[in-house]
Amino acid sequence: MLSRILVANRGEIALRIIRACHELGIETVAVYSEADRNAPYLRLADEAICIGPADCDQSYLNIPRIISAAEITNVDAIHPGYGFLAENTNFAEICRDCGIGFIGPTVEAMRLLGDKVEARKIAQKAKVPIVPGSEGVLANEAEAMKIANQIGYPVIIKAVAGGGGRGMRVVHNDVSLRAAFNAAKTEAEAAFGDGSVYLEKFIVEPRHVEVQVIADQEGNALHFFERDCSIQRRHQKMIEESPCPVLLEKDRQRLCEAALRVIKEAKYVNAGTVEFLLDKDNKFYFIEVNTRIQVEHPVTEMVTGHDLIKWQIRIASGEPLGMRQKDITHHGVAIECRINAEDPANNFSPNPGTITEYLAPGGPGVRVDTHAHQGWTVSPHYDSLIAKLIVHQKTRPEAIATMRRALEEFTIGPIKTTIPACLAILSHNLFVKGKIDTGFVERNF
Amino acid sequence: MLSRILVANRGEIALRIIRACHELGIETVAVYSEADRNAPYLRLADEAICIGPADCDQSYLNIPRIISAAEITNVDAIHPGYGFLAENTNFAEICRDCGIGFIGPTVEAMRLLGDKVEARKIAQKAKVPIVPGSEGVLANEAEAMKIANQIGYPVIIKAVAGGGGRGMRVVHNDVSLRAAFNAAKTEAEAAFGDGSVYLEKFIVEPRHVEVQVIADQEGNALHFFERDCSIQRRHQKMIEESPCPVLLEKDRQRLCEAALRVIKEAKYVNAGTVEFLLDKDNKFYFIEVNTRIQVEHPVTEMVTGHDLIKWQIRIASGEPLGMRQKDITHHGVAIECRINAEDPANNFSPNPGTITEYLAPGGPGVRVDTHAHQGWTVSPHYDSLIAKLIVHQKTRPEAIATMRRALEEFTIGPIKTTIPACLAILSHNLFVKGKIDTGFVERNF
Amino acid sequence: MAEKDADVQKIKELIEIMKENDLVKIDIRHGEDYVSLQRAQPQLLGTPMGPMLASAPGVPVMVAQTPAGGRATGQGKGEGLLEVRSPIVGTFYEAPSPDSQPYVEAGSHVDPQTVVCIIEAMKVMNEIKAEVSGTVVERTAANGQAVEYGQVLFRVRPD
Amino acid sequence: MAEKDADVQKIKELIEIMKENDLVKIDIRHGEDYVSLQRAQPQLLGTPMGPMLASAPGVPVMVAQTPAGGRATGQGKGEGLLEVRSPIVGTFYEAPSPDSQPYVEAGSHVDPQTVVCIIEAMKVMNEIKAEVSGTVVERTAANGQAVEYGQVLFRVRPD
Repeated sequence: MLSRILVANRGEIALRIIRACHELGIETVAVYSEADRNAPYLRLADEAICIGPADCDQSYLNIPRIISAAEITNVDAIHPGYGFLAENTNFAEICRDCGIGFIGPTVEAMRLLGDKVEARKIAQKAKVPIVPGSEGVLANEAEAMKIANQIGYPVIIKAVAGGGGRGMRVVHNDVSLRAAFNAAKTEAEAAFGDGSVYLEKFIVEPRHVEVQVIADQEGNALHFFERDCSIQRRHQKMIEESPCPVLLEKDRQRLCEAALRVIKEAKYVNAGTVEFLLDKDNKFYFIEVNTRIQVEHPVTEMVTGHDLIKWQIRIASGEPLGMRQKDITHHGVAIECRINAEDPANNFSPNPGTITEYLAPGGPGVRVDTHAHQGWTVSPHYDSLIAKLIVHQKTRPEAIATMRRALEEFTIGPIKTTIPACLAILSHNLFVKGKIDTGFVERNF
Repeated sequence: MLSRILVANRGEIALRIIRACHELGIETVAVYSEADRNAPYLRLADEAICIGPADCDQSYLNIPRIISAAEITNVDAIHPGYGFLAENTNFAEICRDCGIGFIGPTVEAMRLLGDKVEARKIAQKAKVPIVPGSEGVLANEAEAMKIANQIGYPVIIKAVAGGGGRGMRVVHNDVSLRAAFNAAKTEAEAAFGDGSVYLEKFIVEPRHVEVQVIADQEGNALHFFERDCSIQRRHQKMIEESPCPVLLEKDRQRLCEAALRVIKEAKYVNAGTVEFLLDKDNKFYFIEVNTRIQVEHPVTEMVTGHDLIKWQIRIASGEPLGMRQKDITHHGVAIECRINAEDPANNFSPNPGTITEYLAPGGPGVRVDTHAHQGWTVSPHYDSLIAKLIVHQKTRPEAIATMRRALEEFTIGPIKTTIPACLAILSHNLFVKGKIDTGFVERNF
Repeated sequence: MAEKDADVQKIKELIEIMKENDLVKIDIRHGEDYVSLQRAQPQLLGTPMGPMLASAPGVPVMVAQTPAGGRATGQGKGEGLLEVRSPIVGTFYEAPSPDSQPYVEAGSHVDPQTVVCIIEAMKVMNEIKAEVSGTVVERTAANGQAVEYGQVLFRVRPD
Repeated sequence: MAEKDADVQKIKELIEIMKENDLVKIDIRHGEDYVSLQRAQPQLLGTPMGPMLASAPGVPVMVAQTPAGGRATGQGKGEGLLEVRSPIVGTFYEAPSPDSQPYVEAGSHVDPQTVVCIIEAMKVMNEIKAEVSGTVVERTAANGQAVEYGQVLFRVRPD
């Protein structure tokens, strides 16, 4: 087992990783920027080291500083959390070159799956349905139009290097395709320094369903069932749940097995998430693989009883999974709400500031993952996630009832948060019925 | 279902009941003394009503004021929580006479089981082993000595009306019996206004094991397995866990079935706890029945997945249990630490004051039941419990690891709490091995 | 000396004003003179519900937020009035029976032994005495209304 | 003298008033005279670890709690000294090689361009410049020691 790990992240996920290490008896080194100097979670690490000023580029995103911190503190490995350097192939490669373990997949798997066109090829090899579309980068507008007419409108244009909705365009006919093709290329070029775009059939009102997988270094891979993350606003997930409320058991089986085929085809190691779109007929289409732990991993932990961060560490330590697929079962329903420091009344713009009122919910069925507390200042330098509120109950109606009461209890002020927005969604008739898709929030709020 | 409930309690258990009602869609009325005026949990109730000054006798223990509050707020029923009026037969009777539901057992069952001599008779009728002893109140010293010699020393003298260790004496021979008999009578008279005492065989280094039961109004009774509450200091429980780590499955079965026989013999309704001593050979002896929900009920909730407060309310609403014993299963291990505002360095004397530093633990496997927060003032008027920290994991070693890290995270200051004492116990070799009994704390700390 | 005492006295007065009105900061400038006082930001305790909670659906509110003392009467807010507060929880009645005249009305003179109302609790009619002397200015509870412990029932202008 | 005592007395009184009333700030100006008192906001942030945590077994501690600025140097605590702080994370070396003389020692005069040490990060030897002028008073990092961002390396008395 690894004996000393550097946590190359901040906030709730840094605390989450420190907690897991603590329970496993592993020493931790926390790194922090000057903005996070007073964070109480730093006191829970065995060592905490300042790596730079508040600006991410000079701290949490600064590879030399993090590697140097790892070297001077003699750690075996680095856990990158999510965001920041978690999907940075270059960082993983430097870790390897410096003889420091990277708690995540191999450099090769990251590189392969980080390229969405390559990832689609992997899925096809694994006989996993993908959204029909161009078999790679579109050379020009003419090719785009030809393929769009083959697969039929509506189609969506996406950046190869993309994410977060940038470089995306949905088009419904030849005329709009012309304008959108160039606009998407320009946007992708500006956002990612890479103007390559591809094209897919646009699935109408799909659900976003993703499968959690873990693979060990011996080639064993197991899934931990799915999460439904359809409650999104501008491609940012707001609420996640497990299991997906509309999947029948046999569909769930097929979906999860498909995810495992992709993972095995990519020779993947450690925790990863295979993302799918689910259409109205419950047919699923592979989208991509996230090569890291995800924000919403706790819902999977609640329904399966497995600590995914501990599994990441065990796998990185060389331990085998040592169990079979049938040993992993799911019980009840878990829902997570992301509590962000954002003002829903002001178009969800970030709302940094000092929290002077803070009361967290508790009691049965409630889990809170947060680094926030009364007196904590939400910095404008980092993302606005301040807490994850997770509930677990026997049934979905009970989980919704518990989440509602927990949201109503949760008091954070004077900064504005997404608590009222989450409460409004949890109270919506269609959410209660499970009739949601990725457009639900934009259509109804 | 009941539609409006008055919560005749304060602090964490009042909040716990309000949470359960909220999830069930039941309105709540909170009552509070002037000392609790600013408690945030009052805002979670649909109505909150001041019933008197800080002094319990004029507020939480004042039956006319509570009944009057129930009448003017038009509630269907009163939930008494634990402590205060929860085991007050007179209060339950007045509720009945006023046509207000009492969420608890019948007056008859409370009266029967509240008398320890009667309770022993019930157990004997139910063929449940009791600690050998006098078959009722001891008439005089001579009778005490005769029985002590029959069953053999050591024996323990206890107050019939007793609790909390008052009026108890362990004696090892005729000489000490003489002194102890009168001392116990005098203490019992002073503490409870009733000098009746009885005598039992003193079990050496026993575990305190109790079985959670729930019975409905149709006579169905189910158990929810046992809790081991051997970690006590002066008969006050500090740490509880479920399951009992030394019970084999067949012993567990026998114990739980014995508890159900007592409950059925007493024609008991609603939630109750049957307490036993477990000797070194895993033989159990009935002690008494607690006719209320207990502080440590969350450990049972964690391992069984059942919300016991919701069951209390359903049963009081006239609903049947509607399930079978085999439908109730237990998974993993749960441990609860009681966090009291006490100074372990100063003989655990209460340590009231304002909490200016407060950081609660969170993350996987952690549940916190508390009404405390940064800025909360622990009043000298009430008991010193400020939080219950509960963990749930697959195995006992994992549960201990999670509890340790959660205790280490839990920051409450500047008042002194039992956190360091709990941490010391959790780190003790014998606790880790499960080799504990009710004398463990006094012997080792 | 005198100046110093004056300062301290003035500051004490200002603090009273701050407390009564829940101010966190006062700045006063008189030509060259300047006084600034700042109190700790109010903690959560005692603050009204945050706007988030208030706007959330299904969130309950408290009844009767009126601050309560014991049975003791006290100064009304800056008006020099005394308060008669409920010593128990129950239902307020202004008169001994529905057909009777109210015990007291605005303008009635009361002394400490004057019965001012009845509060019914558990079917018992409890006569409540004024415990102060003066002239009733207003009744602050409605006939038949539920009142909590410490709730103000009457305001009385002292003799 | 007497005036000073009166001041001290007044300040003590003001502090009492602040404590009693939970004030965090008082500013008073009387013409030329000016008094400003400020108490810490009672906050969790920045408070040292609670005694409970400190006494609990297995609880970790932070290394290098020294507050860090950027590369900028600043005033030493009340001593009028400037600080040379580490602009990166790495290993501190006082000399270019084990056999060499240290770049600077107590008493050395430095100007902004003077190299004062090397910090090794990822096998790269980074020469660190003083960025201030003055005389080195002390070195606060040990040769071969790991230093974090913003850690004070030298204190310098300005010219």
